Amino acid sequence: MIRFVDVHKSYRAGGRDIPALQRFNLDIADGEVFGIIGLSGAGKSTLIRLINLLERPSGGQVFVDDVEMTALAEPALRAQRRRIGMIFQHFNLLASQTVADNVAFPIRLAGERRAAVVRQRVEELLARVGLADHADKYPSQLSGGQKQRVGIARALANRPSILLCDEATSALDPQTTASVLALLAQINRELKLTIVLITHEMDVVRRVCDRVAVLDGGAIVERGSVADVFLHPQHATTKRFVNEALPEESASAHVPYAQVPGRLLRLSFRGDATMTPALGRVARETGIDFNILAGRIDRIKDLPYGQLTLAMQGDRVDAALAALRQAGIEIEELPR
Amino acid sequence: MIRFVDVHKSYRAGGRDIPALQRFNLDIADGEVFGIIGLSGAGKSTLIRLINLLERPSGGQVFVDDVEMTALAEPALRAQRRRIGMIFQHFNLLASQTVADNVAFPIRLAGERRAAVVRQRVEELLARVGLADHADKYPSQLSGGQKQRVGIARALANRPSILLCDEATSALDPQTTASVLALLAQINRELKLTIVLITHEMDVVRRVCDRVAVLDGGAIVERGSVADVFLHPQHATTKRFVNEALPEESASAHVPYAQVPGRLLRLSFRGDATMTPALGRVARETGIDFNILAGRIDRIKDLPYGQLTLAMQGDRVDAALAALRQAGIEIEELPR
Amino acid sequence: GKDAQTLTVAATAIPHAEILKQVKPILAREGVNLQVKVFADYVQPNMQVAEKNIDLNYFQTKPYLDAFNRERGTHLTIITGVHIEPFGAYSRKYKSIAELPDGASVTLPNDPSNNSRALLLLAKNGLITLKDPSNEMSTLKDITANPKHLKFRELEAAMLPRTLDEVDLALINTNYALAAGLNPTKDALLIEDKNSPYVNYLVGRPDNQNDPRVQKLAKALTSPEIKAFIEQKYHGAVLPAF
Amino acid sequence: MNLLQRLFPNIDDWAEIGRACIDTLLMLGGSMALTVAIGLPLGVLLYLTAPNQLRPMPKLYAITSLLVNILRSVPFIILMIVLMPVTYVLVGTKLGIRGAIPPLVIGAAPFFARLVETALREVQQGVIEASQAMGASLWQIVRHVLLPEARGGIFAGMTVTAIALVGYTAMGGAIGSGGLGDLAYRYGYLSYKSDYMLVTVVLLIVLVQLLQMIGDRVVARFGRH
Amino acid sequence: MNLLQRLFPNIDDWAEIGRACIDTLLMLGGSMALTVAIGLPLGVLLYLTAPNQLRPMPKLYAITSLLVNILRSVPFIILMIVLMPVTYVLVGTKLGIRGAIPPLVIGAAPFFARLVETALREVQQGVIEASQAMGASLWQIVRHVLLPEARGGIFAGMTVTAIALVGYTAMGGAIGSGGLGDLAYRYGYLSYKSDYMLVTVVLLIVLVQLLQMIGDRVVARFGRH
Ligand SMILES: Nc1ncnc2c1ncn2[C@@H]1O[C@H](COP(=O)(O)OP(=O)(O)OP(=O)(O)O)[C@@H](O)[C@H]1O
Ligand SMILES: Nc1ncnc2c1ncn2[C@@H]1O[C@H](COP(=O)(O)OP(=O)(O)OP(=O)(O)O)[C@@H](O)[C@H]1O
Ligand SMILES: [Mg+2]
Ligand SMILES: [Mg+2]
Repeated sequence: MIRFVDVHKSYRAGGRDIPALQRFNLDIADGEVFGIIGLSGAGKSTLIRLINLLERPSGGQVFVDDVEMTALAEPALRAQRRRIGMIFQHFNLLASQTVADNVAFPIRLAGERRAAVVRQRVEELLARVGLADHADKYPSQLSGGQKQRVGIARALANRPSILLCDEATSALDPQTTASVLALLAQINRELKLTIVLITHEMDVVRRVCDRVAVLDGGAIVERGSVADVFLHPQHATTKRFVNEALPEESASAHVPYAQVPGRLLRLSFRGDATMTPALGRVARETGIDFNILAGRIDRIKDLPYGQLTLAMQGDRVDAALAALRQAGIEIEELPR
Repeated sequence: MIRFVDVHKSYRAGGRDIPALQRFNLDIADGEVFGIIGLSGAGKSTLIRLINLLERPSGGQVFVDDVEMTALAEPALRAQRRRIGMIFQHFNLLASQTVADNVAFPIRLAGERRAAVVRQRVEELLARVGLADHADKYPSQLSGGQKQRVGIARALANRPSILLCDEATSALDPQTTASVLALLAQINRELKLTIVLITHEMDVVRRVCDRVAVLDGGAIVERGSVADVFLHPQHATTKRFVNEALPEESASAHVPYAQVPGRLLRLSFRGDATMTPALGRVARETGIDFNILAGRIDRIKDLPYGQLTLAMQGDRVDAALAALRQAGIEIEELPR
Repeated sequence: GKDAQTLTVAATAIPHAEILKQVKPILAREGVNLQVKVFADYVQPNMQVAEKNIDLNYFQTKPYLDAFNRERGTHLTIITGVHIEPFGAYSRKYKSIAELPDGASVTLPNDPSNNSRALLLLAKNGLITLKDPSNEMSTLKDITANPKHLKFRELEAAMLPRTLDEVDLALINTNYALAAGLNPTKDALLIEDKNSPYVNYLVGRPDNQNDPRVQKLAKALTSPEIKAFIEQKYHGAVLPAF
Repeated sequence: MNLLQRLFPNIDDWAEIGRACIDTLLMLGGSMALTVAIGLPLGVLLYLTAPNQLRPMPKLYAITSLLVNILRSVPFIILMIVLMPVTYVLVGTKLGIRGAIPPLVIGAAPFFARLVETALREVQQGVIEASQAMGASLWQIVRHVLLPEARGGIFAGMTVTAIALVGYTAMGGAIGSGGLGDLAYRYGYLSYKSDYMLVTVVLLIVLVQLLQMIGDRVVARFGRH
Repeated sequence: MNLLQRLFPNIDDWAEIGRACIDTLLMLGGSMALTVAIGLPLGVLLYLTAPNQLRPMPKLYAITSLLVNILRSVPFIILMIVLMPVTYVLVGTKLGIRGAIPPLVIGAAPFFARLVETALREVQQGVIEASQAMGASLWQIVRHVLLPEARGGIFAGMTVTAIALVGYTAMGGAIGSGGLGDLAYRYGYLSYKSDYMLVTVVLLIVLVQLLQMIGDRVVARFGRH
């Protein structure tokens, strides 16, 4: 359980206090995968760094598992920090140590002295992130994604109960991203690991996050379950992000629909896949013609959802819409 | 025009030569946006760094605009390099200089002495990447995405005729990514800028690239126009990448379709949007039921395309499939 | 000297510079402006005079000057002897030289001329035997007999008084003994007598030794006023040699 | 003045101490400026020509490195003597403050050069690469990348060098160049006047502390952000 | 031997030169080990307690810094005298090689400490942060992050310090500690036997060049990758 109470944060630069995060409250539950999204410079890294007190808040309190982090003395803070793994945006690997030693570092820090134990754990972690062959290289000899994977292995080394990921997969190709996410999801399930995750990839949010917070200019402008936030965005920023995640919107913005005949409609559903059989059935029953202009049918974590933009033509369009609504589908008519 | 002739590259590490790129030939045309994708450690950064000779090939020749880079002496190489902008995976900003001075750096390098000219150009560039307010900060005071945008502004400062982007948008949120891509696309159109672009985001490839090469284990395993490669991937690696870009595949891998009745089919089309009206019409005419399980309808650059995975039920499914094939739709039956 | 009536003299701080200071007003009455440059070492004052950067110097003994002229091919000449600083052997542990035990530790200066001067003093008092007792450049290697098995250690001259609490005997130049608060007439177990060859000379060059200004200085330095000053100020630790 | 006299009975000439302060500052200022002027390019040369660096020139590097080490090997007093003819040619005298400056500079510049070399080696490979990619010439890389990026370390090296120079000036007495260190040596070491020594040493400490403060301030201001 | 005699007519005792070599090496070895043992922790202390660093302690920093600067301000010969009682207590003599080691160490350790401080300041903020996030204690950060990451700079500092120590040993003659520098000073400067001076200076150069080569090798081996 991570809890922010009335926290705010400013940086000092050029003699002035520049606010980076406005006063906010936030709870993150145990075993949850919590996503943070927002524009570049919105304050995401600042927020995540407040959790393990890499940044001290300018005001307010931060609790981790009911321990007030902001009130801890050094040794207690260190003990808390050992339970929190962190993957850094810029990797922050020790240049003087090999890959294996970088991963062994937190294990040794935690007091493990037995070389065999350390070696075995390191080998296991490197194998997990696909770097078994690179154990003896130095960071400067690695590609960007390889460095990031070393950072991931290092963060997991001590089996933390909380994992903070600052763009942990941004330097990774989709394949590797998928396998890292699968690994995180597995640890999350098996060990009730709490994950706080900053990402720019909406696919990552959709696939692994339970809840998400949207930051804008230092304020949390929206938060909630991923399905709620992604399917019913309230704030303008969220809408723009979600549009990216559901590309029909962005596509609809570009494609000249003017020449497509019929009424422009946006259909959306979530939960059990009831829309699409309904669509075929209603079309058959009412004799309408439809043309899917853009759309995506996929899942948010385990929840199926779909959004389709289509043009509908025929005498009984209204009847068809009524039937679709009956089947639980939301319909929005788009202006032409 | 960028041309690799019989180029290969090995790194020396721990006393051994470790091959990073196997012998290959490649041409990149003027004004083209050329994407490079591949797994982490596949050799993408190495390839792009061969173009401006930040890495010297272990063998073979590199030509830029019919000039053999590998044969140039220092001053001529410098002159060529001035025409090639580069955005680095790790930003590589001057820590001792402000944001404005970092961007001004290549302008001053190129011999521009007039302070007013430099200032105006810097202001314009910073405004373009949304950092006008941060001109006087130092890199250490910036967020990750802000640093990356400084790198982008710097690479564009001298109006290069070739731009090399090593994961230029990986630290950027989708919004900012979109605006940077729009900027690059605009310069590409207006000034015939050639762009070589490494990315892990398939959306980026789809949106801006003309052609793409797929790297795997140091070899170019596939290359061609984005539409060809994305819609008809040949190589196993490409297939896995493209699957990511067209998420129905990955979804189909997870979702238990066992309980969905009917035959499992994958329909795909490209070009003018003829599939979806056909689907409704055929369903009506043949009286079949269909259920879209996953799918995406979008565009690759300006080319509409779609892929749908659906379950089809009814007496006349075969007739329906024949009719759809007639309408130009490719159909693949998936094993249950 | 640049100015016709100025004489520049290089000197060691004590007592040479102090004596020259007394001479200054006397010379001023004669219309000669005396400038004293204080040096901390023994090589530069000679080099500077030889190269005519400085007119004269006043810090050395004849054996040292002879060795210097020989080794460096200079032609510096003595003008007049002024004083002797009798070289002495001091101890904090023993009241007389007879008490000195077998195997006693002895420190002596490490610069060649003072080194030799110390050995000559020891030889003269029968503590050691030297190959050639008249050689003014004797070294430890020239010792032929050392009945008391003295253990020698060579140090920089100025350091010697500071070692008295650690060693049995130290051979110390008088200027350093004085500076360290020792009284040569009372504290020394051995001391050179007035016939020592180590008189301190005013030294110049062949081209200026007959210069009237130089002669005036030589005369002033050996005047009764200075004799009185030396005797009164140094209580026998520095003796006039004229 | 009475109090001073009681506290420091041997010091009869405070003006002498004042002059020594000025002499020290003159020597320090003169030699420091030249040390930087010579040591900085020398350090850059060492950095650039070293193996695996920007302009590897093994022979030139070996020679420069040897030369630098020779000058650092020779004890300062010997250096002063050996250099006298050179000093005379350069400044027209072997004596006094002017005569002290050539040996000070020749003694300190190689030392500073090594510190510059060390500082330059700390500059990140990435930014050098970036400037190469922008078509920067070697001179531009030195001028606009290496020196600014390493300036924290270089300023720290200047502080260390300036303080080492203060130490060297103490030996300047051998050629009559005066200064605080010489005063401390002569009155404190040779003449056993501990009050002189105390005053001069305290003044030296104040000077060094000032240099350090200025150095720290400059490093903080211009060091890495 | 005949040739040697003709080339170096004044040198009648080669064994003396051999002994001086050994003396220099003994002094250098002894004082270097202790200089590192004292200077390294001192440098770490300076780094950690400086303002805006890991354990800012302005008072402790100011005092340590002052102390370090005092020891660096005092000319070495004066330091030797002032320290004599301390030396006596520490090693039982003020003379000879043993007596030289305390002043050498006390003179060089503060100097080395400053070089260590400078090297530590070059360690990237990010890796320090990463280790803090892993719950590393201050001691663990020093031991496992700061020192390994800065080791290139620290080894370079050791080389500079060792060479400076060789320079200091030349003044050891004052207390009869011998060594090559002292021989060069006494025979070369005081007695003008230039063949002695040449031989000893060449030996010093060889020694320094060896130190530099070892230092460079170590820096290349353990420096940043
Ligand atoms: N200096 C080097 N020394 C040794 N090996 C190196 C060096 N630089 C890169 N490599 C290796 O060469 C291979 C290709 O590296 P490269 O940086 O080109 O990969 P990449 O495709 O850019 O990967 P990423 O997407 O992770 O950035 C990797 O296995 C890497 O470990
Ligand atoms: N040390 C600092 N001094 C001054 N301003 C800072 C500092 N660190 C961050 N900032 C500013 O605070 C704001 C928030 O920064 P933060 O790093 O939290 O952004 P972010 O959301 O992580 O962005 P990105 O996605 O680009 O990494 C930015 O405007 C940044 O410039
Ligand atoms: Mg960030
Ligand atoms: Mg890469």
